[in-house]
Amino acid sequence: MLFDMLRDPAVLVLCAITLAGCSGLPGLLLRHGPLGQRLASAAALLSSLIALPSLVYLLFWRQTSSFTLNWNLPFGPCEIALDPLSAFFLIPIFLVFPAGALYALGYWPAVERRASERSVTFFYGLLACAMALVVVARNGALFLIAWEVMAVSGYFLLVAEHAEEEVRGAGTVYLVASHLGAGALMVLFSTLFFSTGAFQFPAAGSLQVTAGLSTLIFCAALGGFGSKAGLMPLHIWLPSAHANAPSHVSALLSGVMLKVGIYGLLRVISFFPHPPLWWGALLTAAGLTSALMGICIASAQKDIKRLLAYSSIENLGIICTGIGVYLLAAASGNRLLAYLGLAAALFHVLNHAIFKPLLFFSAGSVIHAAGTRELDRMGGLAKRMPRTAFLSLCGAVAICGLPPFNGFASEMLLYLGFFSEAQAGAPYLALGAPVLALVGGVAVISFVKLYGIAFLGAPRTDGSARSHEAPFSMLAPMGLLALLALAGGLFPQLFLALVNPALAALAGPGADAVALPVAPAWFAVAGGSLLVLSAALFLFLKGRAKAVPAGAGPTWGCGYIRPAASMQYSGSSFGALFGSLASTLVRSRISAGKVAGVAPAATKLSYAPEETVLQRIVLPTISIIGVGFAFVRRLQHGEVHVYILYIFATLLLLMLWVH
Amino acid sequence: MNSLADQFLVLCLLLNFAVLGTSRLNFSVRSVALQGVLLGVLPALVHPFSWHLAFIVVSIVLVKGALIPFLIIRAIKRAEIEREFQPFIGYIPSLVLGALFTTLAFIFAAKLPLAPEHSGLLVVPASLATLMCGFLVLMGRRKAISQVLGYLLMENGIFLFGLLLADAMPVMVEAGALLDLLVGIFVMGIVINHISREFSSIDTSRLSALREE
Amino acid sequence: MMWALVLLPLAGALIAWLIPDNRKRALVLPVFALAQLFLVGALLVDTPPVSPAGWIMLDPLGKLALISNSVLFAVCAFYAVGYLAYRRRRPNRVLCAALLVCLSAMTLVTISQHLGLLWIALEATTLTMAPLIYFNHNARSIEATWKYLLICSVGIAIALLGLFFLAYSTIVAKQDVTLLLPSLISDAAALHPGWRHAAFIFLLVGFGSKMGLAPLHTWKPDAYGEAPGLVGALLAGGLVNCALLALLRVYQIAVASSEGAMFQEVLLVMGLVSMAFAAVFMARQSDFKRMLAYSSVEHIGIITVALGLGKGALFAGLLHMINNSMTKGVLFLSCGNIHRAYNSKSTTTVRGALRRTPWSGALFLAAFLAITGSPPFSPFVSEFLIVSSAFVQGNFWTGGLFLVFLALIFIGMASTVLPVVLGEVPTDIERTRYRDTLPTVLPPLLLMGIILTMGLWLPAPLQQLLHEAAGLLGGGA
Amino acid sequence: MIDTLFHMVLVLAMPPLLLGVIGKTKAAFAGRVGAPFLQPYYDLSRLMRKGVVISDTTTWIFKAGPAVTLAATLFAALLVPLGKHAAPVSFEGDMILFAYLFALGRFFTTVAALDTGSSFEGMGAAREVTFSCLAEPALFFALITLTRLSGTMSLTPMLNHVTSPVWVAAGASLILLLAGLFVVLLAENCRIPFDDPNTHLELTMIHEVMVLDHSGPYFGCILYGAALKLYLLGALFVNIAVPFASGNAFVDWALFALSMLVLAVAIGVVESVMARLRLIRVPQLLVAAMILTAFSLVLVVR
Repeated sequence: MLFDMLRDPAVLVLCAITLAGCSGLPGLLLRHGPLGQRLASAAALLSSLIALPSLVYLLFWRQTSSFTLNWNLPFGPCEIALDPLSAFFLIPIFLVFPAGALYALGYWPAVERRASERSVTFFYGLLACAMALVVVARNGALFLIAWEVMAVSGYFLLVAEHAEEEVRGAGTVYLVASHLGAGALMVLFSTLFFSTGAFQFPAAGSLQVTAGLSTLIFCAALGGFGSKAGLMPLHIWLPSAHANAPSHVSALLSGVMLKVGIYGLLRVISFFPHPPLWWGALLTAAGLTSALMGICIASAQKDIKRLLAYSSIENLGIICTGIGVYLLAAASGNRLLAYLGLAAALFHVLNHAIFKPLLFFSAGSVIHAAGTRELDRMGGLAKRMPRTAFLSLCGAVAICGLPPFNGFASEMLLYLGFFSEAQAGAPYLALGAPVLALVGGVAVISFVKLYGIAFLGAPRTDGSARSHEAPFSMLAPMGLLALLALAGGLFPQLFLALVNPALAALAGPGADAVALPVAPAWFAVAGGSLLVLSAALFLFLKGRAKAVPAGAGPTWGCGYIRPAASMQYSGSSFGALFGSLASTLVRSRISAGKVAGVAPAATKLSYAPEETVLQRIVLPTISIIGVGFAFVRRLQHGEVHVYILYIFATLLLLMLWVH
Repeated sequence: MNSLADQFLVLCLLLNFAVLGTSRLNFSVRSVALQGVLLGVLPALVHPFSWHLAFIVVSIVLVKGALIPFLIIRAIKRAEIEREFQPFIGYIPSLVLGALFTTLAFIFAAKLPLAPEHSGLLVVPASLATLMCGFLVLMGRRKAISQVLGYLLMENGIFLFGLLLADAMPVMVEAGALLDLLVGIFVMGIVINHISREFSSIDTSRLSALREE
Repeated sequence: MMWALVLLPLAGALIAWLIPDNRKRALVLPVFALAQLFLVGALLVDTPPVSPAGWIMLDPLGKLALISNSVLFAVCAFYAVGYLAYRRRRPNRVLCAALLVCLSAMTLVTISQHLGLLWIALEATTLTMAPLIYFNHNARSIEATWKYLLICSVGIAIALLGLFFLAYSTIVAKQDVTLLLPSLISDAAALHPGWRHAAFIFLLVGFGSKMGLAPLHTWKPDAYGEAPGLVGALLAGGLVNCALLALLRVYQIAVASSEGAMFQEVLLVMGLVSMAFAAVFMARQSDFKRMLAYSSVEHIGIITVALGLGKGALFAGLLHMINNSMTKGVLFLSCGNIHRAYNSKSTTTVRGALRRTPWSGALFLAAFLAITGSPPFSPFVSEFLIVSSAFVQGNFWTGGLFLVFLALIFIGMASTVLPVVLGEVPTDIERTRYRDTLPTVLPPLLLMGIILTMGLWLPAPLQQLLHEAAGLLGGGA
Repeated sequence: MIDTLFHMVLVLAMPPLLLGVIGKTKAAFAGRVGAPFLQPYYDLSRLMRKGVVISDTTTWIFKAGPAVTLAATLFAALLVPLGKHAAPVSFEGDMILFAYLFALGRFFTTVAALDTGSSFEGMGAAREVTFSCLAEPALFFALITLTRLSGTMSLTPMLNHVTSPVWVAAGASLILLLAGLFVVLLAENCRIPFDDPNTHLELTMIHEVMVLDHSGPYFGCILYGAALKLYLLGALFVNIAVPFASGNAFVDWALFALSMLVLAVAIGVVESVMARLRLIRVPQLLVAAMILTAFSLVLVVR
């Protein structure tokens, strides 16, 4: 009986989810030593070993299994189901979760981080479990519970180092934002309840409601899921949260949790038989805006993790654009475009879940080694940590969408969508292509900056000069992810095989039976020959260099006699040129000391990119509201006779109202 | 008989104004006490005699007319205050507002029908007016003692209404009213003692440390 | 049996009063609280029928309030032992006795079916709370006590007048004068509308000021802020429920009078206004105990909104009544510990509670999340049910406003609680003796366990009870 | 097959010649004799034999930079048709790969520049990435216009589609497009007015300053790659600008080679008559190019 059940892959997946949730429990009980953390990592690996094959099996055979859990909360039956869409979104979870757990062994070791390790390990497992539950839940209340557990675990992970003011601030903003998002979701599920009479999710394409209601549902979903996915301008919590969390947590937050927002959006859209055209237009516009703004702001960052966080906004923008394109195409009956848009979005979901954790891991290793998050204080790390540097290079190239890595494959699909629309009657959608190209260009700026400033050149501080290579437990997950990134770029059909079932689940059966305009083999040809050609040239040049007389010396300083490491181009100066061009989008605060006199004293110039939406809009609004509130708060002035006046006035008013 | 009761009620209303219009605490206390005594006697006028009634009348007259005034005047003496200075609502405005509220009470009472056996009585308007004057004192005075007096006025108003129910209701409600009065005033008295010990004054405007900045 | 429920604590109070020793006296509290809790358990299993005169009966509504009051009191009683151990020099005779008298009065409120009796019991709770609030014997606490006493007395007096109106409306309707609940309910439709309306409003304002509906809540921040944490817990979790129960009785009559809609509308507005007030006052609150007081206003508002919505929301509102009691218990007890550890309740001094008092800090944080409606704690269940039933009734504005206020309150509360709990302990603060110990941490931990359990698994008997109680309020299962 | 052979030969052999022609043109304008046409070939062969000096600061990335960049450019060379012939590699969407291969090259060039730790090279790298990211949208607008005109998403059919009838039908649009592309061509290849490949005044340079530290074969590799890039973008330009096809393959090859030389002369003329722009004007010109190509799209769509 039990054995039979365990042969069902869906049951196995559920077991894996439970295992993930419990992974931190032994650590809570075992008070000291690294055993708890090791057990947790082992459990994470095991859960992923159970889950991933099962998920691939489920996707491959396009199976849907549903279960009804036994609960007695007054929200109707607690249904959970694993359809291809859920299975698809579970893959990133079970990919990044064990990778991060493994990484944590070296990055957040129990021995050194005694104060926070146990809670971090526990909530890390709980976060993965909650995210998985969100994805499989088919009951609005269960969904919300899992959603909030996810958000709160994220919070506790985020404030692991709460002794620091910045971490606390980031945590508060995150918590408030996710709570507001959950409020929007409450509206969403309540409205769904109003429409269907139950908390269970309606079957795909079965929700028939009036236009007003569907607008409300869509807007609530966009508010709730969009803020989780970090769409501009709902992204305010994201940069500081991802920057201040421990890096393996940032990897999970950025690589997976944001995708859960995308999942929610897709799930809600799937309820509607005919999503209106404007949803697609709105999502496309929002996606492109997020992508462009996100990457422009990223290029100005000087905190390595904040840069990665803004790049997450960019990538989520690209995903959202894909969804928007799909909706536009579905509303206008263009099957090829629908396929390309949705496939690009889903493919990019996978891709981003591969290279973003890779980059966060490498950022973690860098921070671990150099002891700072500021790019301008790093430099020269490639010499001291060559393996990390190599893997980070793979990540950086992949995230810029350059061949031969996976980012290129998914962006290619989106480009094809845009270009194919150029031939249609109203080719406005094709205008997305230049925007995407601009985004790609700025991404190159950002990641050349990140990689070049952090890893290359000479060390700018003692900390980065004393850095050391990361241990195997940190390198192994990175290596795996880099390999996957390359595989996705060379053989996109492998990833598309996972994408297609989910796509069919969303867009209806047969939607994936579209012939791709470009044969996937071309990716392998192009990428492969690129790799071979590069390697050949590299070896050739190396050979030539060996054959000719060679010398070594300091970098040519253009005649300057005493070059110093601090004279190198810094990250801030690298981004400043583009920043000056995009100054309307990217604001930064530059504070400089005075320079006066013949022999001016030493002074400092500091440069801080601003969180424009947060600091220019949200915080001022809150403080204006605060002033208004302070005005009302005078009502409670301590004079008891006036308090009695309130009672009397209430009595009179109510009497007048009633009569 | 009913006309006599009505005259008593009018007297009660006038006493309200006496309390509203004076700054001397002793006078206020006596006015409230007198009102209490009048109220105590009223049931005897409206309802036929019974031992139950007699008990109520006597106990009310004792409590409202003697015990409470005694307690309060003792508190006044101990705290050495005689007058209410700088009331929150001045005396003239208090009187005007009192008149306004009394009118309101009459208008309001006209909308509420009485049972046939009570028709023609001024009980409801008098009760509402006394209640509102009590509120007015509570809202307009700063001294804790004045506020207790305001509370007493309110209680008088409520008790006045209770008269309508005196023969119909079980003894419990009246006992409740009495209990409330007694215990309420008693506890307030204790607290006032503590206040005067703590602040060496019973000016409640000093009692405004607890507030939102 | 029923009378034993009331008399047992009274006996305890007497014993407590007679015991001369400060430390031994404190032990009376848990003993009698437990005994009373067992008695309650027994009565729940085997509920006696209505008393001969019809004054005393334990109906589902009463049961709910009784359960939450008794559980909360028992927890607080255990806490009191640990708490008083830290305050040996302060005489606790009055405190112990008054606590038990208060329990007795609260119990009487829950079992009385006669509105007059209920009113007297409620008045008794008001009065017995006064010395408890004054426990600290300083200028601030006397001020708080005075305000509490004056405002609640005025409120309760108004409620008395409301009761008189109700009784008189039966006279006008030419019926037997009575304040017995069953007969009022059965004859509600026949009562004279003018008097009935007036009665409802007076009762609402009267009980509302006791419950702390804005703008009648003005005593709350002062009293909650100055009372010991333990008393705060009882005020916010116990007394409020008693006043609420009184309001529920009125609600029963209002619904039966076929004019429930009007009353519900008033309740809805009052509830939303309370939430709005709480939202405004919780922003930038620098005193975390006062913040809890406003949180209490908020949750009373939430329950009132649920009552105003009626139908499906009633179940949720009643559930929220219990959830609120339990969560407020955790909040007040843990924040009392923090207060003791820092000897301050200002957020400028109190920082890093998670370091200084790890358990209390964690409990405070968890209870904050719970009270703001984060799963997997039980207030989420009730709050979400209320929101969804607002939407299901097509009352989108109410649902929307409700959520907006919740959001504002969350922001306000988070910006007060999080700095208190997280971060480093300031170095320049006064040293105190307080450290987290089992007696002061276990009671709130127990309550937290209840909240967590109920958030994941609502016991079937409780659901049954809630459904029955909601049925009494006109919201069929 | 023979076409592919021709393609390979032209692409591999001809690029340095363009540099020679440009140099000669400029010399002629300056009234000098100038270096021979084949001077770039001599330079390259000499560089391949020269010794290498490598900075201590650098890592393997410094050496990989030129290799990867050249590899990417070489693969891009397979995608562009030369004249009205088919490119050796052609598939739907290859123009996106084409653009992204250049981006890949840029990534590695700039990273290699940062590897030296020189502030000058960092400056050059920052300028390079910034300016080319502005040139990118212009290229894509042009590609969309061409896609719309030709109805295909592959470079070969797209460019071969541009024939005289198309010029007659959409001449205005194509002129705008060519103007935009020409700006892109100059910007991407760091010609005057964007950059001066001949000066070595570090503060005003873009591309040259990034490769200051490369020497010997590595530098040769970079020079060759730059010439190839110029050649490829030039081919793109010429394919649109010269919409004639005789039908005879050999004549067409000759026509193409000739047009490329003419283009080189044109570039030389531009370089001779114009001054280098101030750095802050560069983005404005690039945005102007973007607007030109965008207008060409508007004209086509209208």
